[in-house]
Amino acid sequence: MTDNQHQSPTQTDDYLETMSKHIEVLLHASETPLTETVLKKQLSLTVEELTQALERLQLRLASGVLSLHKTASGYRLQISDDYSALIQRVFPQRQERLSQALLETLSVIAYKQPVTRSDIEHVRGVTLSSNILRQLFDKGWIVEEGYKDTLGRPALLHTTPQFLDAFGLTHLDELPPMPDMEAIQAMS
Amino acid sequence: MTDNQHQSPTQTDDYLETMSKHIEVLLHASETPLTETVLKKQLSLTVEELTQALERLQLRLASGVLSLHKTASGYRLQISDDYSALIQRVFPQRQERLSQALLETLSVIAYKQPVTRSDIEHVRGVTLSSNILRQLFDKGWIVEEGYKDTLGRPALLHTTPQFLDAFGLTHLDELPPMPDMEAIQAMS
Amino acid sequence: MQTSTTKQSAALDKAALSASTPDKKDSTAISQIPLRIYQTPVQHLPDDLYVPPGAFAIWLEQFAGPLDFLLYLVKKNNVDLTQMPILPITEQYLAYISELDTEHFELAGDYLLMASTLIAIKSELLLPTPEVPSDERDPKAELIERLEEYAQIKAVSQRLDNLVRLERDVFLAMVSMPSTEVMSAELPSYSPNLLIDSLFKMQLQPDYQMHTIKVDTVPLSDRIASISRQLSTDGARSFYELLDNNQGKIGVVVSFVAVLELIKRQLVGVVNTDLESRPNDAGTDADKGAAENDHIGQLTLQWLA
Repeated sequence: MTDNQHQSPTQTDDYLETMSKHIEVLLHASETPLTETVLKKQLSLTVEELTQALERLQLRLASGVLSLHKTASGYRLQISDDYSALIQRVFPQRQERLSQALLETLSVIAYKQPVTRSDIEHVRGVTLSSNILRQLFDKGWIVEEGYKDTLGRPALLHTTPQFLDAFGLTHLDELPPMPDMEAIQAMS
Repeated sequence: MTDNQHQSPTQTDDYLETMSKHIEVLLHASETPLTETVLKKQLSLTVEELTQALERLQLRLASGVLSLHKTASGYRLQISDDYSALIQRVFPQRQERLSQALLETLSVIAYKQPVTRSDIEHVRGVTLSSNILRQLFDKGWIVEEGYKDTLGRPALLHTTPQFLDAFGLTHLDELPPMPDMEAIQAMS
Repeated sequence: MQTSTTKQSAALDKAALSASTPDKKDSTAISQIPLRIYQTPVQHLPDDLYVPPGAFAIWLEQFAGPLDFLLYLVKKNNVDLTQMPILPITEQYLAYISELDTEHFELAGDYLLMASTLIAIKSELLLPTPEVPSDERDPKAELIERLEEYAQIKAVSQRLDNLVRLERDVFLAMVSMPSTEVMSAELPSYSPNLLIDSLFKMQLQPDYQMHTIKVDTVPLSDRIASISRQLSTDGARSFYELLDNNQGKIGVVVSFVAVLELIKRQLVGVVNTDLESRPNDAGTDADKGAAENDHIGQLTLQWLA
């Protein structure tokens, strides 16, 4: 069951069980997902031990209602999908709708990053409302990083790992493909 | 095991297990503790069923790191107290920084107790903000005890055993020696 | 396609919309049905979209902007985007925009800008075109390009919205921390020196007229307070002993400024030490050389107050 040569199997067993509980505690207590590096460092685990402890955690969670989820910025605990309908029924206020204007702005940033505010205005043909940008900043989905080397040195906008986390992506490559023009013609 | 007369024991068993999971989901998804009334209503449970489902939930949680906690405003899930040391170690930023104004006020009370509010104002040379006193009372570091026998009989402030705990002291004698403040003031 | 239809039907009175959809071949048939829009009986519907007075701005708000609105017009005319007949579309666009009243300036700006673009393209098309210099962009082609780019972004934003999203489709598990009594028992305690330091700071407000270090990672007032506390308790210390190893280089600089400030206020004095009296100075010549370059570190400071 274990390939650790220094400890008896039961000792390792107990140890891994404890570590899997410590991981569970840290994931619950943390406000952000935790990376493997952080978990290994904080709990003094080897790669092998971490993998095994995470497996045990997953196994233990399976009897309950939570699931271990690996996102762009690390591991997090979330309520299993099976119960989403129940949550949506009882807590309708937790179901957040995003406006078309916000989604379009976010899409321009996500697909064309880095972009300036005026890039977004050009693509959408509308003055960018500061309200929409503020919402995106508040959610931590976008950041300003660097400047475009043009007149006024406007700030460049990028998406963040939290954006990927929120949309269940681990990498920007996983964004839905941009439809080509024929597909758009067919749609309209 | 069950006293429900309409359903076979195994059916009831499954039903209660499902309900205990639904309770777990709602507690994980709710921003506030949930009362028995809300749980019964949202999951269409009888008092008897709710009690049994909560028992099952408690049993299932025992193998993990969470515990079912009944507070004045209802049930909530919280990380078991056993793990508080781990959380404090990994997320030490939970210790807050104390403001200079708060520390000065606290020092005056600690070194010159018992003092009145106006004593503090006299030493610090500024009006005492009620917000700072409120914070010190909230932390349980100071109490009002007795009155000064002067005009208006103002209340006297003292430090508490919690104050000593928070600063790692066992007795007021262990406070670092007070410098000669008047000498310093005279020179600078 | 589905979403844009629902969007418009939500914005418009249903009857008005059904009359406006291009696939409705016979709009006169509708006028047989008794219709009421905003309590007003409607006798006959115009050929084009019917817009109740004042509702136009509200209806327009359902579009994400003039490009979105243009896309709608292209679709309504049932034409290929790349073959967009600029003249009729411009006419329709302007007809709608003329409904925009001054009450909706904030909405109007972007739409009027597009209107001017359309008019510019239209007049260019109507005028007999001389030889167009090859380096000049064709404004119609540019507009179609923008429309295409916008259509792509619109489509992709809907795909993005279809992804499984946190806090809409899946939910984070929330739990409470262990009980506060237990948690606070685990808190590392505050240092009692904080109290004394606060009293020093209260008396020794740094003179902010002198140069202060911009990066306040090590606040000067903190250093002045803790150096005063150490010297007043111990009498004398070397500059080295007054440093806090955790504060790094900036800590050394701020400590030095703090000492200067305390010397200026005559709270601290420098004990005159010569080479002979220095402790641990019996080393090699190399050691001696290093030590001689390090007078400041070896300076002994004394509390005078």
